[in-house]
Amino acid sequence: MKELVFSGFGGQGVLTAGLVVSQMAIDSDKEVTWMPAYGPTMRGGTAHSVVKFSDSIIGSPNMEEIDILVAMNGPSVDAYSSLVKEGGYIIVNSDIVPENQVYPENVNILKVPCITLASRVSNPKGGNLVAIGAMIKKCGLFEKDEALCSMNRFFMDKGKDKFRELNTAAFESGYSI
Amino acid sequence: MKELVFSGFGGQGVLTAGLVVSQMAIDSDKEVTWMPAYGPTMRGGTAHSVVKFSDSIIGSPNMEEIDILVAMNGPSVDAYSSLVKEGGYIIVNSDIVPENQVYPENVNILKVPCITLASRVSNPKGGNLVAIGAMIKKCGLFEKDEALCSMNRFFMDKGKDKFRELNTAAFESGYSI
Amino acid sequence: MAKLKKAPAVWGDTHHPFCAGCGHGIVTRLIAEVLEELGQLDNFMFSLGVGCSCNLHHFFRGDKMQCAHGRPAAMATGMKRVSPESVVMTYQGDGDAAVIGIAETLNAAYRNEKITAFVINNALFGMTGGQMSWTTLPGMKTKTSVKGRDCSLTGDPIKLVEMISSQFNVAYAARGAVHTAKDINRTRSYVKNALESQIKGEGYSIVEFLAPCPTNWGISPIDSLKWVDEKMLPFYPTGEFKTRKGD
Amino acid sequence: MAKLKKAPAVWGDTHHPFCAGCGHGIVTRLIAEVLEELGQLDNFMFSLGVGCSCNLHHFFRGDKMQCAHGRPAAMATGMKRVSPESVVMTYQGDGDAAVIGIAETLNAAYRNEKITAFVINNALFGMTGGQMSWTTLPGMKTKTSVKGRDCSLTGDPIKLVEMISSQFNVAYAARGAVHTAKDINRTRSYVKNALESQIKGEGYSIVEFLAPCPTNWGISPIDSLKWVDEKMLPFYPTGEFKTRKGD
Amino acid sequence: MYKKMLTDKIVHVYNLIVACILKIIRVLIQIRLVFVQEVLKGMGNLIIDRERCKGCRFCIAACPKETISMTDEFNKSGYNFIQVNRDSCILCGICYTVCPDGVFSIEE
Amino acid sequence: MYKKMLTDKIVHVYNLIVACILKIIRVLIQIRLVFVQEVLKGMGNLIIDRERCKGCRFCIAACPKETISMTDEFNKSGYNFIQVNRDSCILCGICYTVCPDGVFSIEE
Amino acid sequence: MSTRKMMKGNIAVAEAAVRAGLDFYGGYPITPQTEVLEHFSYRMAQEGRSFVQAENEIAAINMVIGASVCGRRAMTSSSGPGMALKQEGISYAARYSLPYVMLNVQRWGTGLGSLDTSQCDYWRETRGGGNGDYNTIVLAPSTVQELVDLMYESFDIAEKYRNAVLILSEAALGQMMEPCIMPDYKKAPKLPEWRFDGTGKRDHGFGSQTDMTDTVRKKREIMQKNEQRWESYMTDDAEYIFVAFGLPSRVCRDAVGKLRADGEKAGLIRPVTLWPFPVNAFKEPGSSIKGFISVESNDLGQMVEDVALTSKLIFRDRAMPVYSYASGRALPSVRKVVEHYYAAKNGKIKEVF
Amino acid sequence: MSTRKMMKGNIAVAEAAVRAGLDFYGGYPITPQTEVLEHFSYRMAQEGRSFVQAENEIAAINMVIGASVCGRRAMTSSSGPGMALKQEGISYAARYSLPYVMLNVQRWGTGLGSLDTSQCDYWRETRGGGNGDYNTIVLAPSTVQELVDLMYESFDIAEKYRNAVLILSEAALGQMMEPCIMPDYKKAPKLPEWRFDGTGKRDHGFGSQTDMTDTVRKKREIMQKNEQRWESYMTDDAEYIFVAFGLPSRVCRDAVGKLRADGEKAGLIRPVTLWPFPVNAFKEPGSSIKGFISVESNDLGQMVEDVALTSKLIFRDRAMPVYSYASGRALPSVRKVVEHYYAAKNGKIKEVF
Ligand SMILES: Cc1ncc(C[n+]2csc(CCOP(=O)(O)OP(=O)(O)O)c2C)c(N)n1
Ligand SMILES: Cc1ncc(C[n+]2csc(CCOP(=O)(O)OP(=O)(O)O)c2C)c(N)n1
Ligand code: SF4
Ligand code: SF4
Ligand code: SF4
Ligand code: SF4
Ligand code: SF4
Ligand code: SF4
Ligand SMILES: [Mg+2]
Ligand SMILES: [Mg+2]
Repeated sequence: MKELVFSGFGGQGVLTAGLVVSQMAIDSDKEVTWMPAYGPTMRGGTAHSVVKFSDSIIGSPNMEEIDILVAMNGPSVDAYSSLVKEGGYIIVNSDIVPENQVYPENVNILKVPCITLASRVSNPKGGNLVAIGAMIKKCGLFEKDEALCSMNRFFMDKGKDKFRELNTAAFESGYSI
Repeated sequence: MKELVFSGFGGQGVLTAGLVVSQMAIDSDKEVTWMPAYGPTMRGGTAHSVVKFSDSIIGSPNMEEIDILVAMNGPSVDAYSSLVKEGGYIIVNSDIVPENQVYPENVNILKVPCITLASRVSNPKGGNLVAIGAMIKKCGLFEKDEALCSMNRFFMDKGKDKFRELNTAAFESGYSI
Repeated sequence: MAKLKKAPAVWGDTHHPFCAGCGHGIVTRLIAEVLEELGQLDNFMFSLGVGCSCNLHHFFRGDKMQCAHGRPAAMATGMKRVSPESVVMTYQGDGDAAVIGIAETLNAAYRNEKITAFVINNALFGMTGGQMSWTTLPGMKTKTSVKGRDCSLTGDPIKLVEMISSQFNVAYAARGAVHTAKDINRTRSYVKNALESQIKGEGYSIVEFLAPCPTNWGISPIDSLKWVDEKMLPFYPTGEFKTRKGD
Repeated sequence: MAKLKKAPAVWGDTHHPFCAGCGHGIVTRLIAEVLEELGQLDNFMFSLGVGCSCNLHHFFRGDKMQCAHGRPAAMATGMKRVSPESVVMTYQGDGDAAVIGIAETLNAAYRNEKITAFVINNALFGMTGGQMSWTTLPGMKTKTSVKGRDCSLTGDPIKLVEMISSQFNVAYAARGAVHTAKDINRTRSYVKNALESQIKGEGYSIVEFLAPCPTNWGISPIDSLKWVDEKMLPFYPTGEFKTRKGD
Repeated sequence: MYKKMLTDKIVHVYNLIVACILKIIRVLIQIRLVFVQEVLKGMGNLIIDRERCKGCRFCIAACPKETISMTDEFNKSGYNFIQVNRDSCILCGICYTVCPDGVFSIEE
Repeated sequence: MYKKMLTDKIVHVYNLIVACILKIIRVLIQIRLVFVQEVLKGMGNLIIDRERCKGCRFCIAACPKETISMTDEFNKSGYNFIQVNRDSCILCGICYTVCPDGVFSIEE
Repeated sequence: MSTRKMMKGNIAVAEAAVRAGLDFYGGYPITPQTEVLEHFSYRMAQEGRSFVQAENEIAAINMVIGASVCGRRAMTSSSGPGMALKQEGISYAARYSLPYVMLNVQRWGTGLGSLDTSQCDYWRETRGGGNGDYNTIVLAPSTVQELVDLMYESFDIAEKYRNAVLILSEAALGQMMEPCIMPDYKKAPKLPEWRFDGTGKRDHGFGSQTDMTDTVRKKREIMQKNEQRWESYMTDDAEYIFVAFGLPSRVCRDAVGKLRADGEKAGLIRPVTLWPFPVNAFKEPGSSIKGFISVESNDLGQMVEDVALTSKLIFRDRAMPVYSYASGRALPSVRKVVEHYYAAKNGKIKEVF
Repeated sequence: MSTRKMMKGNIAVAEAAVRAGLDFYGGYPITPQTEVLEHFSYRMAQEGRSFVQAENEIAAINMVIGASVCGRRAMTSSSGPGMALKQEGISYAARYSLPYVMLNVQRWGTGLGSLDTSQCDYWRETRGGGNGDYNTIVLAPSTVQELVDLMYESFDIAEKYRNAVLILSEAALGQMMEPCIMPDYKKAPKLPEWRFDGTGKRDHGFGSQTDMTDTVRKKREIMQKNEQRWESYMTDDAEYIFVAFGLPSRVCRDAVGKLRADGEKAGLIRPVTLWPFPVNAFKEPGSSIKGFISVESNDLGQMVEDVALTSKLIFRDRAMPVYSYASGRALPSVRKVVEHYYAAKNGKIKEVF
């Protein structure tokens, strides 16, 4: 079983990121659970989603012991890094998370300038996909091609196929870090 | 403990009769419980009240085993006479209860033409008090003077002292049956 | 020999249990007559309020559901939405429709729900023994306004039909009285117009009835007719407040 | 140097959490200013509706009680009856006051209860994410009217202030907008008149505010001002509908 | 629900019995009705069901011919009921209209 | 209820501590306010609290002198905030009136 | 004895509330509770206090909340369906730890129900029909005098714990009359520190939501510890003990008398608090005890679950059979109760727990 | 596997109701249930069925009653305070034995509460918050697929017994997404004989009030006999068995896995029906059983009472300790559940019953 957490400000696409990865898992015939943080409508604040996938039935849908934390801002690192397993990963959006951010020991840190990279491929809102690309490269989980394919299928199902190239570019730029 | 039931049509004063006797009991320093039949407003139908009094604490306020049933109409006899104890009493308003009414055995029946007697003393609505008078005479329970005094106090407390003489006359005519 | 006028057949074999002189008697007869006239005797449903209205269970044949106090308009909505071909009516007291049920009553009118509301206004809570209702007249004595209703404390009585006809886009709204033969006949036409309006699919219709309640008013039936005439009518004018004629 | 104009002190140290461009910001400021002007900063209580109104807990100093959805008028009644010297206000959304709470809102008006109701009308249920309210404009898209509100199914929107001022003997009723400086200033005077009317003991007062909700309208704050002007104002006219001036 | 739990057979028999009982009750009631109805002879076919009367006197007040009056008898429900002087009745039907209890019927 | 369960003594000490903490917090907030407020120099004493700004642009649209514009900076809550060109400001206060977030203050 | 007066339960309990210093009453008529509201409708005015005949039961409970948060003694009353409508408000009041009093004059039945006397709201009142976790103190009087006494004390209890107190009356208890002594007017208590007074400067003690889990747990513990009330009758050497409250407990008392006269070792525990359930009462009987019989006037047997839970808690070494006699739509009769005793004793009925 | 699609619990359950043949939906928005209503708002129109956004929750349940009495499949949904408002209507529907379905997407807290996931309405839904004696069948799904499956079946169950069925969901279950397979549209069932059709000629089977006592007793008996559902996990040789439903049951499942890996004999009973409570599940474990631990995400521990009552019923020869772990305003974590296991085993926490 793998436990992934995507966390950041509202608007950084952390819920979508979780869903994209869920699609990869479901396409690999795995059991999946995606759990968002939810609340009243108002804008702002932080958000996160938890994704678990496994070959067998999934118990707790809760954050328990994180394999991979994708932290799109500093408060996310503060809040959840202590839950990351020894040997687990933290993918950090280094455009926003300050240099002096403190991390737990025995955990792999991967700093990715998500916004910069996304902007470079003309997809300034694609920082979440950059992070996913980097995560797939670094942590395995899924074959690159399959992952890309699932990602694009996800957006296609949402009627957003027209962004396919931009999204692919964002993913690739993360993957090639 | 004594258990008395006053029963008849709505308007025959069976609730009041129960309260008058309750007053007698309370004036003799007894424990008393008065339980009415109650329901929605609409007119008509039958009514009854159960009075229990005792020197000690009163358990069930319900009709259980009746010592004295005052039945102002036929349906009341039908409904409750089977609950009257052996050796108990049924005071019957013979103006309304038909001659061929059936009664249980081993029970004392006293037929009182309540309305006739009450009308005779110019108190046509006083049939209930006639019945009480007859009951006190026949069954004892309270001294006549005390009973009368309690009855009059009861109506006085209700602001109906002006009917004292009429009420007394009704009681007396029942008592002297 | 055919009977020209007779107690309606849907009244059933058991005689209704309303008090002597109660306005509910006339109102239920009018509804029964009109249902028959419109050929709907096999095609109606009642959503019954709590109050003396509950008595319909005892004598009025047909599909009748006892609703929670004040909510008949909501229940009727559920009935009508799944039975659009049936005539769906509420039958409720003033307390039921205009006090505890004011939200549901107004909201059915607001949605212009295709139901007919019959509201029997006896200016108090009858079944519970005569407490003040929002329709109780100024100065009127009830069990909870023993010195007479003091509107400076309780507010002024509300006028349901006026409120509904002026604030909502409903199909039909009228108020009738049932204390004289003339009023009864006129009120019968309101009942008919209301039900026809529903059958035509125009929308929400309501008829309020000024109905005597001698028992809780504490007067004789005959005096209760006078009371309707002298006290209620000046305060609660009768007539049609809203129709779709010419719409 | 004295500050002539500044964020009101009762707003407290924590900044309010309303969205960018939300009308609640202006409304709460106006209320705060008027309370200060009337010397009531130490003498008021809020009965808060459920909706974005709940946010007052986070920044508006003073006695505030969270009421059940729709019932603030009832809770305020309890407060006022035992605290007749205090200024008692409800603060509620249109959904709270005019949908689920219509009974309690109208009944406080009916009793002419000496409270002031502030109703923030953003034409939908804001806090729950933008469902249709009874104030949603015809044709307007919401989460439960995705093709635009079809009034033939849902009924026409209701006009709370018109209903209250025409049907009940209340002291004061007005509707104001907060999308231009001029409207804001005029609306401020309504708030003042309403609260003064309560302080004078005249009875029930209500002010409805047409307030932008850019978040749920799905447009930019600036566009939301235009929307108020072009869509809401024609449907919901502003002004004073009832005063006791000259009474 | 409970019916469903019975076999269809039982349901059928049950329904038959119920139908029978209902029919018998109706006949009995019919007999009672005839019994209590005073068919007014002569020109007028005004029928009154005294068992329904609750003595409210609305008809007495409304009759244009002052044809109706109170008896001093009581019906089974304990109410004083009315009587009609058939000689002066014009069959106008007003009594039917104002009676809350469906006491009157008019035949042709 | 809980307080009543403590002795009066404890309540007193507790209250004192709470009061102290509140005071300290207020002072800290005061310092922050001064820090973030740009006191506009010159003739106009228009003060803006950029930390409150949510970037709705109402003030920009309303200012009769077109004196207000957006910066491209973000405040701590993540909002783009505004700036004022003090030269053209006439201190009319309209920005104060239309701002939903109490960003503006005007001093004399 | 001169002040003993026959009083109807509903009137007596309302008058007791007036004497206890009730400041605000909000309610809506419903039989068999209506006399309570009617009494307040003129008595509160006489005393210069507030009475509102509310538009519905929901408004009534919310008015009571408004008055209570201002530190005033406030109450509402109703029956069956009317109490159902108050559940949301009760939950809100619990969130803010508001003290106030409710009176439920129970009537029998689901839906509209009937006017028959009943104890069919036991589950709802003891378990909470509102959303979330909270406890209401439930007091169950069995005589008119006890109605008066418990009502008179109820506000003090409510204020002590900042908790709702519900007096669980019954249709017949509200309608019957018994002699009772009406207490004097209570001295008005000091207004509580935490109240709303318009200044916004008081600590209302509402706590944050985060505290609530702890708060309700602590409140439960302390109320369970302090407030258990009951009356035991001939339990010392009893083999079978009836557990009954309110009017059925009086029937059971008579039944115990009858059974003892027949040489049977019957006893009675009468819970006065239904919540907290008087667990301690079950520690009193001697080792002779062979089983408990819960006697209730409702359809399904509701309190029997608390009797069973308590038996499980107290009797650890052996299975303690718990029987149920639910009398349905009427009070049980002495005869029937006695029958159930023998049926339990002779294995004619099976224990339900 | 091609039809597996990630779906949000709230959407999935609503769509399942549409597929099950829902004719009428009446409801009022409330988070975290709103997506359910939103889904119906356009889907019901697409299918030519009826949807009403009601003025309040009371109207909603009464609309549902109106549709149900006409023999149509009808449902409503809500959360915390909204469900509180429906209690009177639920009691009325019980009086007339109407079949219909409710969905409560539970949120934590008394009063307004919060949007946090919770199981704090257990008592109310299993004991009834309306007046009088009645039972509601309560189904507790733990995955999105099970939400779908139970909703799909619920109308059949409701109609079989002419009884209300309540699906007790949780905020997090409504908000989370899992792959699920959506069933086909159900063939429209025959309209029931007892329905209102305007003729007034059908026997509605409402029974008289006098029958009700018997009716609710019989219904209880038969539903208890037929409808107990549960899932057992490693209970055969277990010494301590968690009892948990909904999402906490999934946490406990993980905990059992962890504990078994450590050589501990842990097990899990997951009630799927909360009413009738799956008493039979407790007959399965072997004689190794030493105690039950009820794990719930609420403040006071509510289901633990049913666990205790059931233990008392099943284990007659010895005291069977029942422990409670109520996780408050959040789901329990696997770590905490494991801790409670050891605490119970090692006597660090006391049994509550
Ligand atoms: C929720 C609820 N509250 C209160 C009652 C008690 N109740 C029954 S009828 C009634 C008033 C009826 O008045 P109205 O609707 O005017 O009918 P009427 O009897 O006057 O015809 C009341 C308050 C109830 N049954 N349910
Ligand atoms: C009894 C109940 N039903 C539903 C809700 C959910 N709810 C919370 S706020 C709200 C609507 C708010 O709309 P409105 O009053 O217009 O306020 P806004 O957020 O738009 O300012 C709803 C339906 C609730 N909290 N309680
Ligand atoms: S109480 Fe009034 S309304 Fe009810 S039946 Fe009697 S007269 Fe009619
Ligand atoms: S959702 Fe709308 S009403 Fe609520 S705070 Fe945001 S803009 Fe304001
Ligand atoms: S029909 Fe006319 S005339 Fe004859 S009794 Fe009736 S009202 Fe009088
Ligand atoms: S109107 Fe009808 S009920 Fe009244 S007295 Fe005449 S016949 Fe009898
Ligand atoms: S005070 Fe007037 S001129 Fe100056 S910035 Fe504000 S709106 Fe513009
Ligand atoms: S109006 Fe206020 S919040 Fe909006 S942009 Fe201007 S200063 Fe910022
Ligand atoms: Mg009425
Ligand atoms: Mg709104």
